[in-house]
Amino acid sequence: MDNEMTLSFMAVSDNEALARIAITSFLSVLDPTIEELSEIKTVVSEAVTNAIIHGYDENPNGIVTVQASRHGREVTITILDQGIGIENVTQAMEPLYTTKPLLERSGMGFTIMESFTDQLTVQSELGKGTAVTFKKQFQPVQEPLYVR
Amino acid sequence: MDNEMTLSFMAVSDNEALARIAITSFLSVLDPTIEELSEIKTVVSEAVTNAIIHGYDENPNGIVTVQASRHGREVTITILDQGIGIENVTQAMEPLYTTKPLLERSGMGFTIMESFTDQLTVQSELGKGTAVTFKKQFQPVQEPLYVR
Amino acid sequence: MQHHIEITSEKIAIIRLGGELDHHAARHIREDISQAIYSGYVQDIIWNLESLQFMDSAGVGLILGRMRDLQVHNGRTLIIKPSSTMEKIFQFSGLGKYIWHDTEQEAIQSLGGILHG
Amino acid sequence: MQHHIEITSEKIAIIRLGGELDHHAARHIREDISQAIYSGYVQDIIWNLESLQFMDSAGVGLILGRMRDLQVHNGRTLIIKPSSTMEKIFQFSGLGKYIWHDTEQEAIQSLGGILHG
Ligand SMILES: Nc1ncnc2c1ncn2[C@@H]1O[C@H](COP(=O)(O)OP(=O)(O)O)[C@@H](O)[C@H]1O
Ligand SMILES: Nc1ncnc2c1ncn2[C@@H]1O[C@H](COP(=O)(O)OP(=O)(O)O)[C@@H](O)[C@H]1O
Repeated sequence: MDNEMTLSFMAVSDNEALARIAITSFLSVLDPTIEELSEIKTVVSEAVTNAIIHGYDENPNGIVTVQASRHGREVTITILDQGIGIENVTQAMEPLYTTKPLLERSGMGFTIMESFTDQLTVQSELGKGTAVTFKKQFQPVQEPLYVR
Repeated sequence: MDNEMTLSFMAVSDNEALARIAITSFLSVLDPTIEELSEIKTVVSEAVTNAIIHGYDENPNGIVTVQASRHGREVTITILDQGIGIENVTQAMEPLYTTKPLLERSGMGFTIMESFTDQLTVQSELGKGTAVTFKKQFQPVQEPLYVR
Repeated sequence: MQHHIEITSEKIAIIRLGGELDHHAARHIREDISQAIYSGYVQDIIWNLESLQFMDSAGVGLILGRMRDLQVHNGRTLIIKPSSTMEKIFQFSGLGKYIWHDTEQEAIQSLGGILHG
Repeated sequence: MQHHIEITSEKIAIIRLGGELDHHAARHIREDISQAIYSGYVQDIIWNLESLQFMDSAGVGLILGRMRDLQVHNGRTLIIKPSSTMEKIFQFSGLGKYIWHDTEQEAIQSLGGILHG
């Protein structure tokens, strides 16, 4: 492992920005493209927001944890909560599916997470909590001289 | 407690910037002055650097932890390591005292931490590790109308 | 985050967003924008995202919500100058057809408004 | 972080630092600067901190270390345009007397150098 960090914070919506900024700093050594960085920030933002508003129903006593590790240019990030959990993960991951339409949630969170990462795993248990893990391979900064 | 975060990372010097940036984001809701912010960033940077280079002798397997909590405009931050510890804390805190002159350490870390915070506590045990805790009261954003 | 609403004499609201639009920020600006619509001064909306640094699906929720507000009087929506990541997010969400690769003035014109300046 | 070294014909090195100077960054630039001094082309140093965003005690170590390098030929040190937090750090460390509230050109002049431009 080249680097590793764990960030935990209370389930308050100010901390969505904290999670994005910490990940941005964690990835800076990879010199990611603007596109790579904004996509990964979006993914982290979706998962952290979900933990806060769905997992904990915005109860600030809930703790959200963001774990990140880097091995070469491969980054693995897990977002965890010990909140209400998801009954049917397959259904939850369908585009446009949301249980909080009144909060103007679009139901697009999981679709975005899947589209912007190389691999996404969701583990959840009702009453226990949810862990969303994704992997992303960052492109090399310089193109290799000979590609074949 | 209005907000709370815990950030842990490997003892590599890249993470000094990560610690500063996380604290900056954590404090942003207080709208601190440039001076308040740069002082607190300096304090965090001193303590995190010490954990990495003194506590762990830059062994990347060491884990440094930054805990921050905010209650109104009072902020408490603790920087922890499970490294070698400090034999004589009073001596260590003297200005210009350093055990790493070859790394061009100036021995001013603790002096800066004391000067830039309202309260500083250092707990350390040889072979167990070190915890540096400081408190800082941030000034109100608007001056009260009548001061006396 | 910052938002700035300008309403033309043709009842086109130009909403310029800046900073970071996440769930936290969306909640804070939703009211302001809805109020302008319900006050009856707004018929169509142009979302100018040029100064927006970041947006997640909360942006989709915000725009879809205001499209719903506009439905009562068949108001139209245009989205201009999203970043390429934002454009992907809108495509996934079925909002791709509202993106116009145009300036604000051209967008106003295409809604039948009159150019200012 | 960024650093830029300019050496005048009077052997005054003007070192302009940018970004964040912590232990991590100090380690990376120390060599470059020491080399310039030992190559014999540098007699005095002006540290211009105007573009430096952040500095902790690693900056004190870096400047003290280079003062030591300069000692062999009695070189002088000036520090210009520190932020007020940096100024406090220098005061604590006994480096306050090397701070000059001057422009680069005035600092060069005060070291007996000739103005360029
Ligand atoms: N951490 C979580 N804890 C509990 N439920 C969750 C969590 N994350 C997602 N969900 C459920 O999955 C649904 C779909 O999530 P998502 O695709 O991100 O859309 P949205 O957040 O817009 O509702 C949510 O509406 C919620 O019911
Ligand atoms: N986390 C720590 N673990 C072990 N020793 C420490 C730690 N922090 C400080 N020290 C000791 O205290 C001394 C003084 O620290 P400080 O005032 O920050 O100066 P400097 O870092 O420049 O040496 C260090 O040289 C070191 O011996």
